[in-house]
Amino acid sequence: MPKMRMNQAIAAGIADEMRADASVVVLGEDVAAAGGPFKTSDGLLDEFGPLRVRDTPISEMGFVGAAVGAACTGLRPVVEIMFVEFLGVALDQVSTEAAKFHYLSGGKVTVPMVVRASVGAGLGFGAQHSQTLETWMFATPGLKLAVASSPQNAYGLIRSAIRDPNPVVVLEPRVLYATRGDVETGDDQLVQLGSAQLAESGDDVTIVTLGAMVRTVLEATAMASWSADVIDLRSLLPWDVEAVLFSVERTGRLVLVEESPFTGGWGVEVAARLAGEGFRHLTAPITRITCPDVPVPFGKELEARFLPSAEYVVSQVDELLATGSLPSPWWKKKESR
Amino acid sequence: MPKMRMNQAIAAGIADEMRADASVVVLGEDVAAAGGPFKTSDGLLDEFGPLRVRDTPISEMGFVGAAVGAACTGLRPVVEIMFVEFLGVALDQVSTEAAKFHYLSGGKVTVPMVVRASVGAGLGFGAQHSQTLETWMFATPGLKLAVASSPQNAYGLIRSAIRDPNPVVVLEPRVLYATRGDVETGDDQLVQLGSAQLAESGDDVTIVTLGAMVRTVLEATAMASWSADVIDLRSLLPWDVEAVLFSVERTGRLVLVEESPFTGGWGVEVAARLAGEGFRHLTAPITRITCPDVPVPFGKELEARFLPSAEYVVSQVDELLATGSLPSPWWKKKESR
Amino acid sequence: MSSVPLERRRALQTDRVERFRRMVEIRSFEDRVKDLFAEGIVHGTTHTCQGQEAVAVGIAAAARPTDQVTCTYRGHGVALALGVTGESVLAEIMGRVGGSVGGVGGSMHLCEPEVGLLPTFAIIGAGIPVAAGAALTAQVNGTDDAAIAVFGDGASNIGAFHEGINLAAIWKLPVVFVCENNQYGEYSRIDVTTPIEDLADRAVSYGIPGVIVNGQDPDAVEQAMNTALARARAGDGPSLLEAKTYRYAGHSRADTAPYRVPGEFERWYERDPINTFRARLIDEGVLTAESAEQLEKAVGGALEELVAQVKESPFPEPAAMFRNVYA
Amino acid sequence: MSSVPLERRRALQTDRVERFRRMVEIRSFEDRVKDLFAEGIVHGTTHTCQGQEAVAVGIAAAARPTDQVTCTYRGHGVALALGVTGESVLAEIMGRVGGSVGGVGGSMHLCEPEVGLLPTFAIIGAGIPVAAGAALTAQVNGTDDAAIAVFGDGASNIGAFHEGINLAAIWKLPVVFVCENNQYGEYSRIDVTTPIEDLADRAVSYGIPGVIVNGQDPDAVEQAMNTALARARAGDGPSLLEAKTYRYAGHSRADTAPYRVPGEFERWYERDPINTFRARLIDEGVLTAESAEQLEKAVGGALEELVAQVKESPFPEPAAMFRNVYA
Ligand SMILES: Cc1ncc(C[n+]2csc(CCOP(=O)(O)OP(=O)(O)O)c2C)c(N)n1
Ligand SMILES: Cc1ncc(C[n+]2csc(CCOP(=O)(O)OP(=O)(O)O)c2C)c(N)n1
Ligand SMILES: [Mg+2]
Ligand SMILES: [Mg+2]
Repeated sequence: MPKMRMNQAIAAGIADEMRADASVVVLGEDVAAAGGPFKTSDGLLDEFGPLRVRDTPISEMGFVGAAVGAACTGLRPVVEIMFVEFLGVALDQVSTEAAKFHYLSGGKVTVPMVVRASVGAGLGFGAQHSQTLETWMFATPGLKLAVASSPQNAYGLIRSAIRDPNPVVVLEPRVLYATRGDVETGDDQLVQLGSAQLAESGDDVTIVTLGAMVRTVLEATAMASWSADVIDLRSLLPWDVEAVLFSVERTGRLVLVEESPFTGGWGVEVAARLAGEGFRHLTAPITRITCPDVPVPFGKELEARFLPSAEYVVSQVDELLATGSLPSPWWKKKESR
Repeated sequence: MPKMRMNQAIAAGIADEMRADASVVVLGEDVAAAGGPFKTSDGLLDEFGPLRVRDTPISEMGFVGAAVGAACTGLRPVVEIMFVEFLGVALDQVSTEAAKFHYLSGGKVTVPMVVRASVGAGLGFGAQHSQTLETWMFATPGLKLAVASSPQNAYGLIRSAIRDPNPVVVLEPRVLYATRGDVETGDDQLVQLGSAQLAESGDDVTIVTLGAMVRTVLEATAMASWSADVIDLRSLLPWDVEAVLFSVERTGRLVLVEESPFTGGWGVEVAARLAGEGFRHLTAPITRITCPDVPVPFGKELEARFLPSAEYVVSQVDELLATGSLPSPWWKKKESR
Repeated sequence: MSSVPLERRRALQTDRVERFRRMVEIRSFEDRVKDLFAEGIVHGTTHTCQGQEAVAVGIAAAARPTDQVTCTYRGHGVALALGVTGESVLAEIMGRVGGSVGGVGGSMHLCEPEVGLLPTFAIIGAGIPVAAGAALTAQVNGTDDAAIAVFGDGASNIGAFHEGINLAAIWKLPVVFVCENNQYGEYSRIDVTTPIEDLADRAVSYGIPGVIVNGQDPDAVEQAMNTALARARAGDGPSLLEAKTYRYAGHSRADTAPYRVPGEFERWYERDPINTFRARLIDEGVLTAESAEQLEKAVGGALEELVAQVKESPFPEPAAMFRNVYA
Repeated sequence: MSSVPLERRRALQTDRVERFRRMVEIRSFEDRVKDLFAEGIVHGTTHTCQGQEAVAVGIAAAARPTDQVTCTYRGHGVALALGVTGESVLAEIMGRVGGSVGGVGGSMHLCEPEVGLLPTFAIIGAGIPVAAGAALTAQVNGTDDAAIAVFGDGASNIGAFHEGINLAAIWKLPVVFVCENNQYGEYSRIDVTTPIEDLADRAVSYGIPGVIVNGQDPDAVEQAMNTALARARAGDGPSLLEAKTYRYAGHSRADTAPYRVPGEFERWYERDPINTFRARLIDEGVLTAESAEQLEKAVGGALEELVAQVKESPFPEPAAMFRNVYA
């Protein structure tokens, strides 16, 4: 099986869809001649030419809006938002226009577009270039939202997103672009949007996570004295409620590991849903392992401290299992701060 | 005590702060000469003049950004966003700039600005002018977020927001602007950001809500066979965890009533937090009463159906209390759909 | 294939009496809509376009049904001009099943791909880059269709205007940007919000033609559109047209426009697009005073029938709100 | 009150040798920063401004310390020119406690209100309306201070540029918009993204002066700034200055600029701002070849001491990330 870096897997997935469907076009800042600031569209200009692969001005509202118009009229645009924060200048086109046009056209118009955005901390890009921001797009009927966690599922998710008749936002953890892994390509590798993956199975606890935290959680389980069902959601809109319920029915314990703020991070949706539909199966407090409620700090040490680490996941789950009560986050434990 | 409509109470609160502090200025579309599209700044131009009360071009990014710059340099701007959806063209200035500048200046700069936005359904404005969108701003360290539910707390919240040294977003349910109520004015009426209000007390269940749904919930409890602690959060960032915990310790049951989508609405944060810190007090599944996951439909009947009604709140809580298990939402009960 | 909207559209292409009829249809439709809201039998808000009929009809006359149009919440006139039926528009405004988008959208949300009407926009400026995107489709597919963005003077101050036109210009996309300068953005006269007199001057920022058009005259609008569309289809890129016109009604249902400059309405009314065009057609002998009067009567009668019919038509079932959320 | 940043700022106001020294300081600082990243001892990314020194120094020479400046992530040069100390900037870049914002921001985030430097912007265009807002403060308070927004050529294509300048123009705010046209936005040459040659022409859209300035010459920048600032302070509103210059380094740490047009660098280097200004000062007899060389050696020496010192300085404690989240 070929090994690829995640950015190569994404470019490969886009290329496969472009070969299969002439209506797929790629737009973004430096995605063409330079092959993408993170090389996620490397080679596309050469193979598919300047009509279908385009460098844009620095105009996120403009080119995301153009993607909406192109999608409404028959193309399948794949737009790159270099850092997810830049959706702060273009969110209207994604959430208020694209997500609602099928509805607001009485079903006469569809908007098959993909917005790809790199997310997350770990590379020292600082407070305005290191967030994940899933919740900007979460409570948005009409939109789909996926998060990649490996070269393999990045390949499958982007292909499924491009084929989907709805607007889909795909978030790509920047820190994983350089990760190499086996990537099986081809049509069988599409990842159905809304389907989670059981990354590892175990008995003591159900850990639900996504994106860059999947790796962290697997590092944690590797060194832990307990075993866990590790569920990589892969999609947030829709998300795989059944998979999580099914696991929690067995383990009775739900832990969320999120690269997001403690207040309002994406995991609260999963926790809330399980606190309702899974209530009678729960034997322990639902535990969220997140970042603290601060802007992402710069600096190797600070950033490493800011992000949930494998060791931290182990110690929090250890405490949960040992005491049966909610472990408080490190920043509330005076000593560790 | 004077009776005021909520829009008048807001104008009164802004006026009181403008009298107390010459650095308070008001910016927005048609806020000056016309007194605001919803008359929430009526009279301010006459009293405070065109230097401090300004009609802006249709440029939300421009005037919210200008408010950030004005706040960094000594003014206290109060910006009006006519419909909260319009933050989709200006979110960058609120979440990525204003909320992070105190941090990204090493504490050298503060950003005492207020962004007021009208929210919610019920007036037939359609899918792009009827959402509440709390979650666009929720997971944002550095930002404060408040939601008014009455003329009295609208008055108190806007005054506290203006005095706060941080950027504060105040959401105002549009459907309440015309509601009249007693309004006690004066400095004692400030509402501390982050403090909830126990709107009503009871024993069977804790109902946490905010904004326009407070009225709906109080209508519900008035006709219900059970009694509830009704907690009006009033602020989401920060929100009053203690008040909710304190009540749930007694009632053992938590119900959220939200004018927001089922998936990812603001209540999931409250549910998640209680499913952790309040777990051992919970005797029943945490129940969320929300809107369905669809764009806000137009039309009196459809919109009324879309919004949680008092009768619906009663029937859902009845079912929760009778069965002890989670009532499914109306749109999942085949007959009622 | 054909259909009522397409026939209504084709009727405009050659026949100037039909253009006159359409302008009259739009005027009476909008007047009637205002009344319906005043009667309080319609929910929500509405934005009517009395006084701007020549812009809508001139655009529809020049454009092909396969050209893609984005317009605003003030879109009833553009929709009717493009060929959308009065029933479809009125039923949407009144939230009935027969509405353009099934009655779940309301006055601000119309759509009819058959005649090139993309979903109308309730967010200022949002339709401008979207039109550029529709033009991108034509460019990528190698058709010679074009796109048209219709928006207001106030919209020329929002970022999407700048980004959308710049993008279209650098890519030489086949699109025509039509700014309906009706002198007001909501309750603010343009001079309160905009530091220049002629918005067409903003074309300089993009190196494209900027043309001032008499928005009171459907012939003038048609001619300017023909030139801009020919340029677009030839691959020479976008143009910015500023149609100077005037909004007779208030901004929206409730607004009585107390802020109007005294005498301004009267000055514009002297150049009323319907009166002017009627006079011209009579001069040309295409119409007589009598035939014009009959035509106007007929339009009025048909409208009353339409209103009665739509009033009787059904509302959507609750289940309708769950349709078309996802494709 | 006084302080090192203020003194460094005042030094520029009259003394042209100090301006030369500052340009040399910026050049060597940026070269050294690139090396530090290359050595891999610094985390994250950085954007240096070699070749653009004259713009930064010309602005700082013309502006008052009480004027408010917004600039970008490519802001080391502007910060140093305004008076921020090399220690403050380098320590921030290296994430040390002594950094401009305490080491939690990094290369893109500097701030020094003492000399009018507002937080620098990592989001394209965001600083443009913010500068208008700082000018609003001056206008409301009735001071005759002004604001200055420094941004790139690529930023002139984003909505915030359009909205911020339009707002400043209609309100006649005392602000100067300085576009550093260094020919590239990231890896794209300006002609790939922008349909016009001179960005100063965009002033037409706002009815304000649009002036092309030789960005290679600190005297030319200073003079243009003086004119624009005088206009602003007089209440006549904003100006748009386009400083034509060139970015010697790649866009950011990793970029070797393979996309550069052959010969372009060489052509611009013939007009290198430091070489040109040195020659002029020697002509004028203000400097001699020897004194210039000594000055440059001295700057280099001081920089090495600075680097050594900052390398030894402490990193913030974890607790630092919890400070200044809320005021
Ligand atoms: C982004 C955004 N800001 C504000 C509004 C509120 N709004 C609706 S119509 C309107 C005035 C628009 O004026 P103009 O562009 O001249 O169009 P007109 O209404 O005159 O046709 C405004 C401010 C909006 N819909 N979207
Ligand atoms: C809204 C937004 N879009 C994209 C980026 C990524 N980005 C950072 S610098 C840059 C190029 C800016 O070019 P220019 O404005 O000419 O400034 P320069 O870097 O040349 O100084 C881009 C696209 C960003 N920071 N913000
Ligand atoms: Mg207008
Ligand atoms: Mg540049």
